[in-house]
Amino acid sequence: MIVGKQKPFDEIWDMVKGFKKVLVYGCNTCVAICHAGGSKEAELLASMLRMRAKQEGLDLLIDSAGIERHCEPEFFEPLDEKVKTYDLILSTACGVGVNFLADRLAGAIPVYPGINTSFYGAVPEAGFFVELCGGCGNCILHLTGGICPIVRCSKSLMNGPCGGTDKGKCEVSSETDCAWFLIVERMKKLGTLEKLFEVQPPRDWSTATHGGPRRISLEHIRAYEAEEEKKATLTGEGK
Amino acid sequence: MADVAEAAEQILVSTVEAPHDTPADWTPNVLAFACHYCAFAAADLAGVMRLSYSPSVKIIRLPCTGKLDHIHILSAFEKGVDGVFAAG
Amino acid sequence: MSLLSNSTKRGSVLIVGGGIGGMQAALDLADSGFKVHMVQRDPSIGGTMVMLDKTFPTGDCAMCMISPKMVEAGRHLNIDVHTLAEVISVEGDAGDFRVKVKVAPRFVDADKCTGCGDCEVKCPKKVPSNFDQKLGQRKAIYSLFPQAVPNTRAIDSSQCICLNDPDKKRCRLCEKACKAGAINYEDKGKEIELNVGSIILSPGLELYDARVRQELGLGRWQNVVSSIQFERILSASGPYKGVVQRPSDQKHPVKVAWIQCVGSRDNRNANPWCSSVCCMYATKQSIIAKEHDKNIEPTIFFMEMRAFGKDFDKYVERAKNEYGVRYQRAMVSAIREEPGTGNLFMKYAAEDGSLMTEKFDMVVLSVGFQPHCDAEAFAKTFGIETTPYLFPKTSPFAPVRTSREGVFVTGIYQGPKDIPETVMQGSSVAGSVMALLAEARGTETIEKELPPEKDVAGEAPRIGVFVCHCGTNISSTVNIDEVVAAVKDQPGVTYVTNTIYACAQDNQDMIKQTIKEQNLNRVVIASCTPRTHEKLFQETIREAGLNKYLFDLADIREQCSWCHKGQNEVATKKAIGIVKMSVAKSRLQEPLKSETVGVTPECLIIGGGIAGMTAALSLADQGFPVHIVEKDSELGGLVKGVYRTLEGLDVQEFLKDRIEAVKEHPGITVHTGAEVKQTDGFVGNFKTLLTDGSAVEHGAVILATGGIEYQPTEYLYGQSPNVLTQRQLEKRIAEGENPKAGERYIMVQCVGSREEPNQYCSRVCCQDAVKNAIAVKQLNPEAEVMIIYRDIRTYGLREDFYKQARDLGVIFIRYDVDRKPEVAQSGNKVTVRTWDYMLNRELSLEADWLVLSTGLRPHPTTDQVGAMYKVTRNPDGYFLEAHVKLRPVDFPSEGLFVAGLGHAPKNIDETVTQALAASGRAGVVLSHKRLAVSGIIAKHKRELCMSCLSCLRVCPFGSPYIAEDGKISHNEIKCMGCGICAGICPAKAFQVNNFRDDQILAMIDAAVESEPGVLN
Amino acid sequence: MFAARRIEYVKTLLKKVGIDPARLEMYNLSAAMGPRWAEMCDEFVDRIRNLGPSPIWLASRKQSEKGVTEQ
Repeated sequence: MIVGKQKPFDEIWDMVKGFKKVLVYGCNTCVAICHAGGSKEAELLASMLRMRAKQEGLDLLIDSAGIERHCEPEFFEPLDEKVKTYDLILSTACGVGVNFLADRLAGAIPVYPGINTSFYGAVPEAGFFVELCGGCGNCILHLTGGICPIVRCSKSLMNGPCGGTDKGKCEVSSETDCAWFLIVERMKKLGTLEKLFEVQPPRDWSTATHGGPRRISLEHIRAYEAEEEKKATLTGEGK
Repeated sequence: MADVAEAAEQILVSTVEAPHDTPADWTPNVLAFACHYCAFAAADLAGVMRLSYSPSVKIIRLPCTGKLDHIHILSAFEKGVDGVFAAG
Repeated sequence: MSLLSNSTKRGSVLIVGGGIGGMQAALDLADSGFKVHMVQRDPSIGGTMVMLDKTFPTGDCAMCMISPKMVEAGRHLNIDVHTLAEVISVEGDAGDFRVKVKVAPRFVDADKCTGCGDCEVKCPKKVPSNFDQKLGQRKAIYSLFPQAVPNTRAIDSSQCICLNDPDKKRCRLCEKACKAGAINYEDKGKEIELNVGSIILSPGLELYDARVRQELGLGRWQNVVSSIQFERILSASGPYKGVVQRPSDQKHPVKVAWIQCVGSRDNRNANPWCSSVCCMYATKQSIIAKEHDKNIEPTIFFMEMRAFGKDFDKYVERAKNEYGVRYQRAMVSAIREEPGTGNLFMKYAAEDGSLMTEKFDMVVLSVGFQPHCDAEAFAKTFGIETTPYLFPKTSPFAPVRTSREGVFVTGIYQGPKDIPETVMQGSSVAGSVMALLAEARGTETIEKELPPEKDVAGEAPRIGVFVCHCGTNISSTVNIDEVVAAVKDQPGVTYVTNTIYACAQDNQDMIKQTIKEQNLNRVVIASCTPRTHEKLFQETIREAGLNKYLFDLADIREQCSWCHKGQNEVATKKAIGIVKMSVAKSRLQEPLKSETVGVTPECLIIGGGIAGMTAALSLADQGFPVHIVEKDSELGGLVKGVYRTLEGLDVQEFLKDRIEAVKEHPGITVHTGAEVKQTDGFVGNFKTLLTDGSAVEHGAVILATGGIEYQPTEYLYGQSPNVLTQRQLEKRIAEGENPKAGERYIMVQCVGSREEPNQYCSRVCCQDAVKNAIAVKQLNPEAEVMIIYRDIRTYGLREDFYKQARDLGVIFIRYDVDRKPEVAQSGNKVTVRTWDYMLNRELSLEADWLVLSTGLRPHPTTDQVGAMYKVTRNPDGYFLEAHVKLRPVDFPSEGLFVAGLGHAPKNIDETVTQALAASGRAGVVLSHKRLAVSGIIAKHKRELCMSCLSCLRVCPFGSPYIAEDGKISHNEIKCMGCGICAGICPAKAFQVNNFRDDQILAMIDAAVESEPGVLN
Repeated sequence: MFAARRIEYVKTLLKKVGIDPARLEMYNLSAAMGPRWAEMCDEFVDRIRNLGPSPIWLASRKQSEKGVTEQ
C-alpha cells in the first residue's frame, strides 16, 4: 500500500492561512492505514488549524471530511456539492489523490497536499511501515529471491553488493540490512544461488518514470464497462 | 512524587506560549478523562475521605483510558479548556 | 428426612466467612443457579485482603481488585449477606442442613440507612481503629473501611456513649444527625434459621500476636511494627496516607528491617508451620516502601527464601537487583531501642554463627497466620474433625472436603496460602458443591419479573433530572435549588425535581411514578458515584419500563460536595457543570439491546492427567457431558511416575480409582491417542475437530495439558550408574529395593530450576527430596541421607515433614547458585564437593547414590494448543491466566479455563484444587441456557472499516477477527467494551455504546459552556 | 499504556499550534489512591494557574471584546 506522512504543520499553515473556507479532505484507504490522512487525521488536522487561526485572529472556517478512496471518481460524487462551497481543499490523500481531485475540480478550487507521499510499503506491525517496492514497472524479484535490490539496496545496485556491506548491514546506515546479503542468504535457502551466475541482459528502465507518465489499460474491462454504459443509455437509465 | 513537583516548578514560564496578562475573572478550567476502574474510583475515594482539592477539575468517565481519542483532547483545547489530564 | 423421596437436596448454600475466597465461591454459586447465604462476623465483607495495600508479584492494588467483587456480592439477587453474624448450630446431613445463625445488633437499620455517613461525622467518640491496626482512629459509629459492603454503618456497643448510659439518654447525636431515621439504640439482634444443602467454611485465619515474642519488642518499642501494620502504613488510604513514617516521631525511616518467620516455623513460642506468604509480602513491602520513598534501605532477615509461586523468584531477583533490597540469612535474637532516638539495635546470628549488631530506624515483623482462637469450638459447631493444629482435616486428593459430608472448606483456613490460591480454592469449593447439589440447581434462586420495555426509538429526548440532597451530604455544600434552576432550560430536559435520598425505597417508587406520569424517555440522577449506585438506578428505570441504558448518574457527592466542603459557591457551580455534562450525554443516549447467545452445555478437556480427570468427574457429576482428549494411549499423565505423596498416601491407588471412575462415568467420553486438529468459536459455542475424526461442540474448554520432568544433562546424569532422579529413586523404593546400612544418598536440589533460562521454582522438588529422604531413613535408619539445597521450600503445613526429616537425621547443606556442587566419578561411587556455609569450608563427600531433584517444564504441546485457542504463554512457556490474583483459572477470553501443570508447577493437592476450580468456573458458563452480552460494547461499522488491522492487533480480548470474506469483523460476544479499538481506529469505525465520540464531545461542550469568556 | 503514548503524541500536536504541552498530562493511579488524586488535581491546577488562561481562551476573549466594541 501507499505510505505517507503528514507535512510539517507550519508548512501546512502557510498553505492555508490566506484562505477563508478550507476543507481538510481525508482518504480512508492507504493513508488512513498508515495513520497519516484518514478521516481521523483530517479531523485532528482541522482542529489544529482552527486553533492556530483563532490565535492569529484570522476569520477562517475549517471543516474536515473523509471518503473511502481519492483515486476513483465514484467515491467523490456524494460530497461534490459540499466540496464546491470551499475555497481551498487541503487533501490528506496521497499524491495520486491530490492530482486526481485537482483534475476533477479543473481549476475551480485549488487542491493542496497535506501529506508527503513516501513510498509503497508493508505493515509488519501496527504503526511500523517499511518500503519494499519502488514501482519500477519491470519486476525482477524472481531473480533475487523475492528481495528487491532497487529499493532495499541503498544504492539500487543490480549486480551484487558493494564494498560497503558489513556483516549483513549497509554502510549507509547500520540499521539497514544489506539487501544483497539478504538476497544471497535467501537464495541459498531456496537452493537457487546458481541463478545469480546467469548473465542478465541490460535492464530496461523505460518502464520506470524515466519514460514519462505510465498508464495501464485493461481493454477487456474497459470495453465491458463502455458496453454497459451504452446499454444503459439506450434503455434511458443513463445520466 | 517529588519529580512531578520539580517538573511543575520548571514550567512556571512557558516557552511555547506568548506572554500575556491574566484577566481577573479567569479561573482555571480543567478536564480530566478518568478510567472507570482506577482514577474514577480514586476520585470517589478522595471524596469519601473528604479530602479537599481544587474545584476546577471536571471529570469525564471512560471505560478505559485506552478509549481516549486524540480528538477528545484537541476538541477540549479548541473549546478553550485550560488544561486536560488523563488518569488511569 | 424421608428415605423414599427422590431428591430432598436443597438448592442453597451457606458460606461462613466473607473474605475473597468466600466471595469467589458465593459469586460462582449464585451465578450458576444456587441461593447463597453468607455469614460474616465483621460488619462488612472483605476479609484480610481489604487491609492490604498492593499485592505480589504484580503490584496490583488490592482494593481496586476486591472492591468490585464486594459490590457484586452485596448486590447479587441470590446472595444474602448476614454481617455481624455467627453460626451457633448445625443439624442434618449433606443436601439438607438446618443452621441457626445469631446476628448481633448493629443499632442501625439497614433498610433505612442510605450509607451517607452524616452520623459518623457527628459522633463525638473516637476510638483506635482495629482496621488500621490501631495506628489510626475511627468513631464509635463506623464503617469498617470506606468501601465497606454493606454500606450500613454499625455502632460499636462497647464504645458508644449512649449505649453505655444505663438510661440511654446521653449523646444520641447520631440519631439526631440521621435524616433517614435509621438509628435504633434498642436493637437486640436476632436469631435466624437457614435451610441449606451444603456448607462452605471460609473463616480465614488470624494473625499471630507477635507480642508473645517479647524480645522483638512489638508493643514495647514504637518503631517495631507488625507486617499488617506496615501494610496499613503503605496504604494510600491508611493512617499515614501512604507516607512511610515511624509511629514514634513521624520521621521518614532510612534503614528498615523485616524479620521473617515471626510466629511461624517455631515450635517453642509460636506455630510449627510455615505461613507461606511472608517471604513474598516482605519482598513486596520492601519494594513498595522503596517506591514510596527512594531513600529507604530495606533489609530482609530470613531463614529460607520461599519464593515458590509463579514468577515469585523473578520478583525476588528484581527486588535485589533493581530495588537494592538486601537479603540477609540470619536468626534474630533480640531488638533493643536506643534511648531517646527511637532507633533500634538488632542482634542476630549470621549464617556462619557470628553474632552481629546492627542499627535500624524501623523494624517490621513478618507475622504468620494461625487458626482463630475459637477454632476448636468452631470445628465442633460444624461437626468436622481437625488436625492437632486445629486446621480442618482434609486429604491431598480431596483438599476442600472435610470429614463431614456436605461440609467443605476453603481459603487459608484449609492451610496457609496466598490470594490466587484462595480464589482458586473458592471456585474449587463452588465446583464441588455444584456437583453435590447438581439436581437442586435453580430450585431456590429467584429472577426478577420485568415489564416490557417501552419503545422510545425516534422520540425526541424527554429527560427527567432528579437532584439528590443526600440528607445534607450534598445540600450542605451544593445549593440544590440553583442546580435545579440551572438545568431546567437545558435542551431536552422536560422535568426537574429534587429528592432527599434518591436511593431510598420510597423515592425509588417516586422516580418510577414520575417516569410514567411525565412520559420521560431518559433519566439523569444527580447524586453519588455510578460505581456503587448506577446498577441500582438502572434497575429502577427498567422497572418503570425504560431501557436501562437510558440513564446517567451525575456524581455531585464524592466528586463535588464532599471534596469542596465550605466552598459552597464554586461547588454549586461545579455541580451545575457536572449535571449539564450528564444531560448532554443523556440527550444522545439510545436504548441498547443486550444480546444473548445460546450455550452448548458440554465441556472439552484437553489432557487426561489428574487435572483433566478431576475436572471431568466434577463437571460430569454436575450433569454436563464431558470429552477428554488425551495425547497418550492411556489416561494418567505425569502422575503415573509418582507413588506416594509427602503425607504418605498411595498415589497409584488414587490414580487407578480416578481412571476407573472416568471410564465408568456415563457422562464422560475419552479420546485417547488423539489431539486437537482444529478449533473455532467463542464462549458457549466452540467447535473442535480431533485427530481421531470426531467433532465436538462444546460451551467451554479446560486446558489441562500438563507438564513434563526436566531431563538433566548435568551432574553426570546418564553417564554414571550412581546418579538417579528423585522419580527413579521413588520407583526403586516402591518396587521394594531397600536402602542398605551405611549406604549414602546425596540429593541435589534445584536441578534445572531457579536459574536462567529457567528462573522459576518447580515447587515440588523440595517435597520430593524430603519425602524420599524420610522413606530411606524409615526403611533403614543406618542409611545416610544428605540434601544439598538452596532454600528448602516445604511451605505451609508441609513444614512438619522438613522437621521430621531433620529429626530422622537427614543432613541439610546449603549451596549458592554461583558455587554449585561439583560431582566426579570415583570408582563405584561419586564424589561430591560443595561449600559449607556454616563451617565456612569446602566439604568432599562420597556418595553411593546421587539423587537429582529435577524441575518441571510445561508439556511440549502447550505452545501448539495455546496457539490454537489463542491464549498467551509466559516467557517460561506456561499458560498466562486472565489475572494473576483474581482470575487464576480463567483466560482473558470467556469460556476458556486452565488447570494443572500447564499453568505453573504445583503439587497434586494444588492440581486437584485447580481442576475443581476449573470445573466450578466452567459450571457457571454451562449452567446458563443463554449468556447475556453487556450493552456497553464497541460497535463496529463495517462500511467505514478498511481492515487496517489496528484493532485486531491491540484488542486484549480478541474480539475483532478476520472474517471469511477476508475483512475485519467484530465478535461482540467477546467484547468487554474497553474501547481501545475505538481509540486506535484511523477510520473511526468503532464506537463504544454510551461512550460514543459524539457523546464525549457533547460532554466537553457542556463542560466549557458555563465558563466565563469562552464564546462559541 | 496506549493512553500514555497517545498523550505524548498529542503533546507534540499542541506544541505545533502554540499550546504549551504542559497543559496536558497523563497520570497513573490505582483505585486506592484517593489522597494522590486530590494532590494530583491541586498540582495540575496549580500548574495551569501558573500558565494562565490557554491561548485559545485568550483569543476567544479578544475576539468577543472586539465584537462588542465594533457593535
